[in-house]
Amino acid sequence: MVKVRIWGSLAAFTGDRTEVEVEAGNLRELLDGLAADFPGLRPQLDRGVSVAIDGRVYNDSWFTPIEPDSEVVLLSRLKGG
Amino acid sequence: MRYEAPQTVESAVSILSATPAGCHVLAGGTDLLVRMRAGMSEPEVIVDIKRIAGMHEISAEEGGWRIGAAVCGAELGEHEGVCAAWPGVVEALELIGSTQVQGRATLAGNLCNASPAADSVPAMVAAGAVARVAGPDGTRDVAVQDVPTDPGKTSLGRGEFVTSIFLPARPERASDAYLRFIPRTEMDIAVVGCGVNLELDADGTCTQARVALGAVGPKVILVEDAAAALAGSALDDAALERLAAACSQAASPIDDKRGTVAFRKHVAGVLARRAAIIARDRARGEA
Amino acid sequence: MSNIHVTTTINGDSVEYLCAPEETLLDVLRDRLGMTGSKEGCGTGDCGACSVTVDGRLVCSCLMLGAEAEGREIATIEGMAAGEVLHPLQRKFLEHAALQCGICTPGILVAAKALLEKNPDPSEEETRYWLAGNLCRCTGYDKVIRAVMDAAAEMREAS
Amino acid sequence: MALDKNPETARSFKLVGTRPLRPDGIDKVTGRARFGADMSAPGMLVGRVLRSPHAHARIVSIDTSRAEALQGVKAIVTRADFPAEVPEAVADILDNCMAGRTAFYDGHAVAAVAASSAAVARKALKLIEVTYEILPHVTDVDAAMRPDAPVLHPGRADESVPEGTPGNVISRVQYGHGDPETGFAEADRVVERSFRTAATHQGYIEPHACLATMGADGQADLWCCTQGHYMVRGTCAAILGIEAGQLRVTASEIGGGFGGKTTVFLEPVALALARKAGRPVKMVMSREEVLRASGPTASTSIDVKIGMTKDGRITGAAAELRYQGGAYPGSPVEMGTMSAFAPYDLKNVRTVGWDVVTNRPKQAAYRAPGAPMAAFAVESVVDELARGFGLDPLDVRLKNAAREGTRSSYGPTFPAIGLEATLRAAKDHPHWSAPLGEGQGRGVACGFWFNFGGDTCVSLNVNPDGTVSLSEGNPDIGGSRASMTMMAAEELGIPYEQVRTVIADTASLGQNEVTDGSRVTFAVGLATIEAARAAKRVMCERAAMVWGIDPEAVIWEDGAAKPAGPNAGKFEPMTLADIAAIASNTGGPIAGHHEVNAEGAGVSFGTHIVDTEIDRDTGAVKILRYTVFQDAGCAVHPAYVEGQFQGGAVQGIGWALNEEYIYGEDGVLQNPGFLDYRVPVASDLPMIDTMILEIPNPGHPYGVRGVGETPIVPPLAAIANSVADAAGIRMTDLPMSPPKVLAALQAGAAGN
Repeated sequence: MVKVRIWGSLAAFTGDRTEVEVEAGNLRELLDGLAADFPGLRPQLDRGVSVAIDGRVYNDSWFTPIEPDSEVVLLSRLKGG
Repeated sequence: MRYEAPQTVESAVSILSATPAGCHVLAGGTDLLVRMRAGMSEPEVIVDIKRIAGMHEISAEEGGWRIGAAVCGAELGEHEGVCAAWPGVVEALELIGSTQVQGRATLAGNLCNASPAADSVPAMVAAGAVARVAGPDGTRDVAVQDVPTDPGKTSLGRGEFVTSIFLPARPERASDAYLRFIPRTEMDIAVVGCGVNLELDADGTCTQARVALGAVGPKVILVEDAAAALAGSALDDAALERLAAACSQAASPIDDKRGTVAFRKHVAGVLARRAAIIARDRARGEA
Repeated sequence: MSNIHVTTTINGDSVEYLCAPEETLLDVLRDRLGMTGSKEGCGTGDCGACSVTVDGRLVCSCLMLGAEAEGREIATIEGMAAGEVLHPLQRKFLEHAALQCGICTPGILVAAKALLEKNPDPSEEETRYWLAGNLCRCTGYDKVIRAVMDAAAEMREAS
Repeated sequence: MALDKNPETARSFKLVGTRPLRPDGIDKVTGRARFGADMSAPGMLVGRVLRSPHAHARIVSIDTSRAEALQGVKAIVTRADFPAEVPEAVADILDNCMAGRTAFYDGHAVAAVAASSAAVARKALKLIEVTYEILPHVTDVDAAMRPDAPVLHPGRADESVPEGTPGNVISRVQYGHGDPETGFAEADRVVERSFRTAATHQGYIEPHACLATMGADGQADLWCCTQGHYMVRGTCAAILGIEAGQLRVTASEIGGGFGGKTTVFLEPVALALARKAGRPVKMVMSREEVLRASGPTASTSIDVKIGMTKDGRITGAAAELRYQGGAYPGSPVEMGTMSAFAPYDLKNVRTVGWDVVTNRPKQAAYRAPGAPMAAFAVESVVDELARGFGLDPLDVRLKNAAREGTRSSYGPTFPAIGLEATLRAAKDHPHWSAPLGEGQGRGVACGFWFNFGGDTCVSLNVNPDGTVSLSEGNPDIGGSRASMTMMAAEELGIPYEQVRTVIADTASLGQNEVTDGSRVTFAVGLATIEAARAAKRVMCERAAMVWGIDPEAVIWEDGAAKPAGPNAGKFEPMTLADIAAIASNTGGPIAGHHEVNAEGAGVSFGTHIVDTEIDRDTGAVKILRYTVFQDAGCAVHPAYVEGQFQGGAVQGIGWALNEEYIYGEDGVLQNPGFLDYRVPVASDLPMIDTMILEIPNPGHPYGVRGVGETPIVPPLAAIANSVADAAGIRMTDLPMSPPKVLAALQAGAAGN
């Protein structure tokens, strides 16, 4: 299981928890697992998120490996100028 | 649209008279072309007066200077005689726009554009400048302060245009200055403008003053109370304080995107005071 | 609305063109003569990207009618280098990295050249005020000013 | 995956870190470079847009018949000429490019015409009759959040918005950890303050421009100034209902973007006109159109509350951020919410952001979108607290600085970061200790920005004569061709002059992310290095063939293939040119390419010091001295890194002092020109000093971090803090234009 920190306003869809656990070995499994376990997150996941894994930010790379002890943080989709 | 570049005043007058409503005079063009582009002016005819003989000349006349309607800011700034006699008028024209705009913009054009914020107009009014106007009935001279009547409007009649500006002769110990406030250091329209013209006697007492404000009313304001505050004084702090108060009092600005009423009234006094000090120092030969 | 026939000199070459009365010199240069080095950033004389000289005087070509060019001498960015030899200002702009996107560069170079012809030894302040009508949004002007001052120094030494 | 576990930061570079001339330089100083408006095509028509004069109006009808009858008019398009249904991802973009039932802001496009000349096009626009039903409007963010405000898009709020929230709020976001209230209770002083920032525009000098052709066979070509021609291709194809592969987009030289050219405005309209007219159509915005109808950034209203102990420790921090992003959802409030407290190591922090729509043009990205406003608010309050305790504001920042291992305010734990280094460099710099004159003040502020990677393709071709051609897919907005050329030459070990880099069109390379997020030197650089490495592998194989040894026994060094060691055999090195010359004999042309989603970019921090002088009689603020300290990871071409620092700082100075969108009561923009939209001019400024710090980014083979955006983040607060120091007034409403400063001085509002 991977611990995932989510941002505060998403807690409304995870039973008020800002840290949830998901079975995932990579980014794709993480996003699929979140959507399956917390259907309320689905609209946000569909709109797009970024994910910080051990301090680095990933946007799309499904097969980015996630270790069980990785620090995983869900972030708003980053946009630049 | 038609473009005409007549070679004589008469021919310009006749073109202007023939199409009074839709005919625009082109001198430097720095306002006219901007208005045309914005769709605010759609002239039927443009009369370019720059090919008329004399329009580019600066000539000495009765101790003063006659400045042709097509003399641009850069040319005026290079003229030692005018710069020495009327530094305030020169600096006012030179403040308009960029170096590029200085290659085109003219005193006459700035006057006839009749913007309340025109930089050279308060300086010319303070200087007691006179515009020479050509028209179907010949030429006439009009005090500069009587040319603009309202934003965008002048007292010029059908077929008339300004052919030159006359700056009168200077006595000893006299000078002028112009200051404006803008948010940046360059490239803005005056939020407030102030021209001060002073004459001193041998012991430094101000014998005569003219103070004019721009951008704080529908047209340039010649502030009589401000002149009175200075006349007879040694241009000391008390006199300058009265001057500032008179200018703040006389200013009747509006709130707009460039400044508030309170700001403009206050700054009118600040600028008047600062311009008076510069004019005083120049008149004393200290600047 | 008939076109006006204009005979003028651009970068030393005699040029004839037809233009509509309301067309600006900038329109003529860009659209009729294919000289797109002069840029339109505003069309109102506020950005300087269209700077050219007319009879040696720096102007915004967007604030001048094409018809007014009759009999004048126009100089644009296209005439600044002598063949393959860059003007010292052009060279210094490259050496100092005084351009990022480069859209304002032609106008700034034309304006700077006019400055150095009038004042071969400008102070930083004089340079900044002379170029105040040339907006640059990329560089913060620092390297632009350094390049102009450096070119001025080199040109003084060479003369 | 891009992460390089072994950055070669220890290695000494030959080219990286030097300052060669940019390869596109001569074109740009001679006027030859072709920007968006500089291209023409045979039979080209002029396209112009008719725009709403109203802030909010229902479009009852559009009658184009009189305009169509005008001689020289070749096509007119309205929304009816676009597909009724488009993918959701581009629906708002289409509606912004061409209004549907409603015009949402002053300047919103409602029709467009293609005509034989500009004069005819202008006349035609006047003949198009639009009947509007004027609706109530709202342009201010706080007003738009009131329950009685006119609502732009009923029902658009997403699931994050609590029930009962006023209708213009589209989303809500919250970040943070710990409990700020607990933190405030531990503080010796808590400061709570509200801030407002005006909308500003990127102010690129080149207006949007494009030239479109489209045949009856569906094949289309588009030339345009953009930060991302692949984005243009995808967006236009989706909007027009054509296949992306049939649309080739070529990026012109680009005259500035700063985020503002990361979307489309004219491009789909030009294609639609070209399709209808059957002729090429060129469209160029006027400056007025750029300001009224492209994408400025958000205006904001922000509350900040911070608690501090008297020794300068921040105990709790909270902020509520309200950003209006114009007529469609998507203000950069999320980024503001994430970045607000990023420079600090905080136990208790919470930020809440609200995305609000108003009757203004839809915002586009602007350099570190969302961050400068948040930093303005936070850094002002930190300064006020430090000042109140008589503490050195740099010491306070050092005491609370985020560093490696800090749990960031937006969640992740920071890896190696350079904030502390910039703070120490600032403290040690002579600027910090230089004496100040009467009426002068000094301010400091920090700034943070994320950097991005994204899809990137680079192809590197070794030519028969030993030169190298490099193709990349990101418009060169500030000298990036120079840095790509440098990195390719560095990696290959050949002279800079031997490589030429071009920006390929959309048909010539795979997908490339937009030039944004400070990504190009990082991501395209990474792909360039990898492409060069791929080419080196091929060249080593070719040498091995010639020598008859194992490819593994060949190494690449100093621009040549060499035997790896004495056991590999004794052969004279084969240079790149040697190998290129016999490429046909050894298997064919040699190339390297790399395609990657370059994830894992590193964050970036900066600290700015600014001295100001206040004219107490007029409220004018003069910038006397300015120094930027920023971590660049590795400065490939230091001159262009400095240029990014300087340019960003000056954009921030403009934002702080004079730039603003001014709307009248009628909801119409009052200052759509460079006369009254006041960007800084040369005479407003001193030299902008810079100090580049290089704390390598472990995510890049050379250690590069993005540098472009961070420099616009600190100036707003740095200047406000400097003004506070100079005049004892706390300016909370940007811009700090002279009337506001004078009013604050007159109110004697020190500390209020």
